[in-house]
Amino acid sequence: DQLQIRDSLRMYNSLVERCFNDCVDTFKHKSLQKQEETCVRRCAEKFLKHSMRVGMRLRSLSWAEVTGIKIGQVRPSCVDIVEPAR
Amino acid sequence: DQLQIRDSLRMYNSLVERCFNDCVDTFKHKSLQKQEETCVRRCAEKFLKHSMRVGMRLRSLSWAEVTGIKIGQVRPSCVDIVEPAR
Amino acid sequence: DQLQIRDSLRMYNSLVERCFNDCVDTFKHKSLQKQEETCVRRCAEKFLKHSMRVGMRLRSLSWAEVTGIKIGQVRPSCVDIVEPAR
Amino acid sequence: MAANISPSAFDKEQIFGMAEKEMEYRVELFNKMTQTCFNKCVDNRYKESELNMGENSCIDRCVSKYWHVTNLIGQLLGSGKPPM
Amino acid sequence: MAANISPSAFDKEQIFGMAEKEMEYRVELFNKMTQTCFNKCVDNRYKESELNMGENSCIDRCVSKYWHVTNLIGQLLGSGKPPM
Amino acid sequence: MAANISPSAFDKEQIFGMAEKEMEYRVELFNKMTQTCFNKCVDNRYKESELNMGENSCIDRCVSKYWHVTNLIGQLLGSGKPPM
Repeated sequence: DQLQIRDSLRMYNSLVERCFNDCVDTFKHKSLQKQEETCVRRCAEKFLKHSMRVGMRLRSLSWAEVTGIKIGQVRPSCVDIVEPAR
Repeated sequence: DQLQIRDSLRMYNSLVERCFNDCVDTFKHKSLQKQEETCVRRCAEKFLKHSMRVGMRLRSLSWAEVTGIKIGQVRPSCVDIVEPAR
Repeated sequence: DQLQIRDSLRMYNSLVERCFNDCVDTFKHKSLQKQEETCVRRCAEKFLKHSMRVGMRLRSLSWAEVTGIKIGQVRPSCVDIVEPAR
Repeated sequence: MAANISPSAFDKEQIFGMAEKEMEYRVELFNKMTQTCFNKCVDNRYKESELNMGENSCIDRCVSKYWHVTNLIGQLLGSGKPPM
Repeated sequence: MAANISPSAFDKEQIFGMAEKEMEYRVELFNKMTQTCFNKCVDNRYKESELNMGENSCIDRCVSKYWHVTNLIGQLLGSGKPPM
Repeated sequence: MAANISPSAFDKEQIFGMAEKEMEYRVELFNKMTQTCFNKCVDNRYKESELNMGENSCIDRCVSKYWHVTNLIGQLLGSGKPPM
């Protein structure tokens, strides 16, 4: 759960960085201009929709295969061992 | 305090990466050339001055507003709860 | 040891990101094309060889000098203090 | 199947640490995939806030290909020796 | 106001963890802002080690705009549901 | 030389934390150096999987120069005050 919070905050920071970089390029003014704000809104919404789509597609692929490297083979037995101990 | 150390070290690594990328481009020699060294010094000094200015400006803006998302609303009450318990 | 695992996994993720970025540019197909696969294999092998060479060269340089900043001066005495306590 | 093995506290900690590292790895994989496919597929002029059909199909293929590359490199790294 | 609530050890740990995460988030925000505004405002040919007047005013405006974008996206994410 | 000092548990934890941070720093230094020198020295069209002679000598010089820059900036940061 705390990992999730940290990752949300990290994603939030990346989103700000990306949309700022893509949408803000002039520094004649101190405050965000109207078209910059529109751009940022669209950028954030588009990225979130994209992120949800990636998550959806990724879940439909087999995680087992993704982690089909050595470290991945440790995990299934972990679950076997740890679960009953609770 | 330890978080501070880690973040200083992370900033240090980023500074090296940035100034190396901006100042070093030829690999005919094994050691740093005079004009590369001058460039690196200026880069580092300029970045540190910049970093201090950003910190100064950022402190003058309201942190409360910056963290005006849900997670931010947990913090004030944290302080209320945790402080007297010490 | 666990730090090592984490860093391996981080390196693994960076390697995937790099080789994907350098080798895959068209999205007309759902699966990896033959020449993309060849490119990815070479990219990964080349990066690993490179990484080993960097490690080798870096070990031949004095670490003491690399960490010749304030924090580095704490470590030698740490070893003096901690080692006998074991 | 391994349910009657009683691991020591040390083992448990190790296993938990391992699982945590792997979770971190997966989150990072997801983040890198998301960033990369956004760069490759989505027009960054942001003329609208919806993903259009071309972008959507590009994203699906990008995720699929990124996953293949992850597997391919995993196989290269995993053959005989641990990753890296 | 909530001073007479006695939180369990578990709660304390959770709260401490939360505060730590938020601190991490702030440090990362500061680092990203610093890197981004340096890229946008500072000439990377490094002809001198001082920031000139143009760079200084660009930095101030960049910090201000970056902060606005942070708030704007925070509002988008925070409306009703937690960030993300 | 400091072998007969018996540090409290708190000190040990601090020292351990410090050592861990420094290890993290070194790993990050290695990773950044590796990424940077790969970008500067290796042809990213990947016509073959071997590093050629030109790439190898570039890598050696790149590591050496990167290390010099690390030292140089370390000196700038370390003069009188802690890094940053």
